[in-house]
Amino acid sequence: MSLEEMQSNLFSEALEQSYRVQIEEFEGPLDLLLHLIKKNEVDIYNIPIAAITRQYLDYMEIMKELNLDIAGEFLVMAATLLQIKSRMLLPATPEEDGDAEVEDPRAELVRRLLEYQRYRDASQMLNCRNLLGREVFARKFDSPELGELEPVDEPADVELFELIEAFQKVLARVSVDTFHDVVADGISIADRIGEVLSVLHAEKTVCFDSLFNTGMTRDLLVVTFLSILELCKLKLIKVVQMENHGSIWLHLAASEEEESDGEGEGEAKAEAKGADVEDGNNDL
Amino acid sequence: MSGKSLKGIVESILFVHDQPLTLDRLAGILEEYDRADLRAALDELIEDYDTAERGIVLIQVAGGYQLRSRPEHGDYIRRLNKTKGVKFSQSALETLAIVAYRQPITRAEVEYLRGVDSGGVMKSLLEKKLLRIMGKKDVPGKPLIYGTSREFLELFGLKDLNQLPSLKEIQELVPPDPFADQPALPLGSAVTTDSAPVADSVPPVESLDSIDSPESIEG
Amino acid sequence: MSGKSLKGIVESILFVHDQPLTLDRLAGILEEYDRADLRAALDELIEDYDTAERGIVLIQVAGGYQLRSRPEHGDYIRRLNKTKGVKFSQSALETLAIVAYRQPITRAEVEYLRGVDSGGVMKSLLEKKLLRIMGKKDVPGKPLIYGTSREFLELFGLKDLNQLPSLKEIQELVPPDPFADQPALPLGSAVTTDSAPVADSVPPVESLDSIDSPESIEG
Repeated sequence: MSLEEMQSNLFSEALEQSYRVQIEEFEGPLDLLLHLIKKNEVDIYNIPIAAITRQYLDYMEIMKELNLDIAGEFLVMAATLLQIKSRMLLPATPEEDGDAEVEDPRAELVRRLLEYQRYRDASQMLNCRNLLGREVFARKFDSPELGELEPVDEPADVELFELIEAFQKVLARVSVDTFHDVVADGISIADRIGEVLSVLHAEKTVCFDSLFNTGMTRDLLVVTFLSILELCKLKLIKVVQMENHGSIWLHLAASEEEESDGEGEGEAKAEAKGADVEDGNNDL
Repeated sequence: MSGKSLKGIVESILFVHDQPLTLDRLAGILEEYDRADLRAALDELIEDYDTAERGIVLIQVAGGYQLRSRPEHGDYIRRLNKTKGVKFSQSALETLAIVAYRQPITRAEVEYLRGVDSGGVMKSLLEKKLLRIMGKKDVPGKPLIYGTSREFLELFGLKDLNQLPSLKEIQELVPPDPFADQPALPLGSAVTTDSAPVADSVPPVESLDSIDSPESIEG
Repeated sequence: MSGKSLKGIVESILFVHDQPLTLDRLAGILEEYDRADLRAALDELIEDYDTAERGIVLIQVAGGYQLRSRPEHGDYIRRLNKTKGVKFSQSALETLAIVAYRQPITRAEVEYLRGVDSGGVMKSLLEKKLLRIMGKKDVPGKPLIYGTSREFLELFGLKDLNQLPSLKEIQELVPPDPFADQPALPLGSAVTTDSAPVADSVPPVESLDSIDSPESIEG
C-alpha cells in the first residue's frame, strides 16, 4: 500500500472527525494508547500491536494535518510501537528458544500502560473527593474574636519552594543575568576599595558610571558597588548629584591634611581605620 | 468538668481556628485538661455534627481537626461566593496522584509514568503548594525529590496519606503505603526505544503483583 | 422542607461567611425559599446554639446574623492566639533565601541584593536562630558574616546545605522544548509495513496472563 493510499484511506473513514473532537484531550502517548485499546475493545494483555500501531500513526497524521504540535513523546512512542511490531515478526532465535522465559515484546509497554491506568484512575478518585473550595469550605479568615495578632516567635509554616521563589525574585530585581551560585574568587572588596581610591587620588572627581565598565563580571560590579558603599560609610568619599537624574560624581571627602588631623567624635575610629586601609593600599 | 463544657470550649477553639487543629496543639492550649478527655470531646463533637440536619461537619484532615461546611451544600455556598470552585486539569490530577502514591519521587520518574514531560505542571503544583521539594535523591545527578504537602491533604480532605484508598481499591492497585518498598523504575531503558534483546534487563511482568498489597482503608 | 434541611443550608452559609449576613442577602442567595421560612430557620438556629454546652453562638449584629465563638470562652481563644504560628513575611523569606544561597554573606551584601535596609529582619532571624554569625570578614570595617543554622535545615527538612535545590534546578522544571528542533520520524514509510498480518494473531504470553485483568477485581 502506498503512502497516498494510506492517507486517502485514512480520511475516507471519517476517522478525522472521530479524532478531531478528541484531539486535545490526550495527555500523552499512553493516554492515547489506552484510548485506542478501549475504543477497539481489545485485551490490554494481548494488544493487537499492528492494528493499534496503525491507528496510533493515523492519529499522528491527523495531528500533523491539523498543524498541531506533536510532542516529542508521541514520536518516541511511535518508534517504540514500530519496534515492538517488528520484533514480533521475527522468529525466535535458537538461543532464545533455549531460554525458559522469552518475554513478549509487548510486555514492557503493557506494564507501562497498566501502571499509567492505575494512576489515571487514582486521579479520577482524587477528583471525585469533596474538594476544599469546591464542595466544602472552611473558614479561611481570621475570626473577629481573635483580635489583634500578637507576634510570636514560632517557626512558621514555610516551604522550600517559597525560599527559592523569594531568591529568584531578588535576582530578577537585581539583574536578568545569571547569578552564579558560587561567587567567583575574584577581587576582594578591600582590593577594589584601593583601586577606587587610587583613581580618585589621581582624578579627584570621578563619574560613578565610569567605575562600572560593561565588560566587568557581575561579581566585580557587585564588589565595586560594595566598595563605594564602604567608602561612603567610612566617610572617605562624597557622592554628589548635580541635578535630578543627572550623573553621580564621586570625590574624595577631604584632603590628606584634614584627614590626618581629623578629631571628629564618633567617626574618629572608623576614619582611622579607613585611613589605614587607604594608606596600605596606596603603598601598593 | 464544671460550669463550662469542655466540648463547648473545644468547639469554640475549632471555630475560630482557620486551619486544621492538631490534638497536640489543642492539648497545648488546654493544658489543664487530660488528653484523653480532649480526644473524647472531639469524638463527641464529630458525632454531634454528623447528621444531615447540620450545615457543618467536623472532620479529621491533614493531621488535625477542622470544621467545614457540609459537602452537599457546596452549591449554595458557591452562590454566596459567586465562584465556580477550584478545577484541576487532567495533567495536574495525574501528576498529583503519581506523586501522592509514589513519593518521594523524582521528576524523571513522574515523567516516565505519565509518558510526557511534566516540568510545567510540577512547577505549577509547587507554586500552589500542593507539591513540595523533599530534598535530593542520593543517586548520580542528585535529582530533586518531590512529595505532597499538607495543603494537598487539606484540599482533598485527607487525614493523612494512609487514608488514600489503595490503588487496589480504586481499580487494580499499587501499595496503599506510598513509602513501602517499590521497585525502581526502569528509567533510561524505558522511554527510549530500547533495542536490547527481549527479556534482557526488563523485569518480568509479574513484578506488578509484588507491588500490589491488598489493604482495606476507608476512602 | 425536603431532603436537605433549610436550617442546615443556612448554617453552612453562615459558617463560611466572614461578615454578618443580612436577611436580604440570604434571601437573595436562597431565592427558592420563602423569606418567612428563612427567618424561621434563623430563629431556630439561634435557639439551637443558645445553650451553655455549645462553643458557638448565633447573634444578630450590624443588621445581620453572624456565628461567633461563645463570649465566655474568650480566655481560651486568646490562648490560641498567643500560640498561633506566624507566617514568614516576604522580607524575612527574601533575607533567608539570600543568606542561604550566598553564605557566608555580610549584612551590606544582603542589603545590596535586597535594595533595602535589612538590619531588623536579620536580627529577628538571628533571634529565631535561623541565621547564625559565622565570623568577621577580613575587609575594612570587619563586618560580621552570616550563614544559616541547623534550625534552618530543620525548618525546611533538609539534611544539609547540599540538599538545597539550585535555582537552575527550578528553572529546568520548564525547559525549552527539547524536541523542537528534531526532524520528524519517517512515519510514512514505517506505516507501509502494516500489511503484515502476523502480529495480531500472536497469543498472549503467560506472564501477562498471570495478572488479573482489572475487570475481574472491580466491584
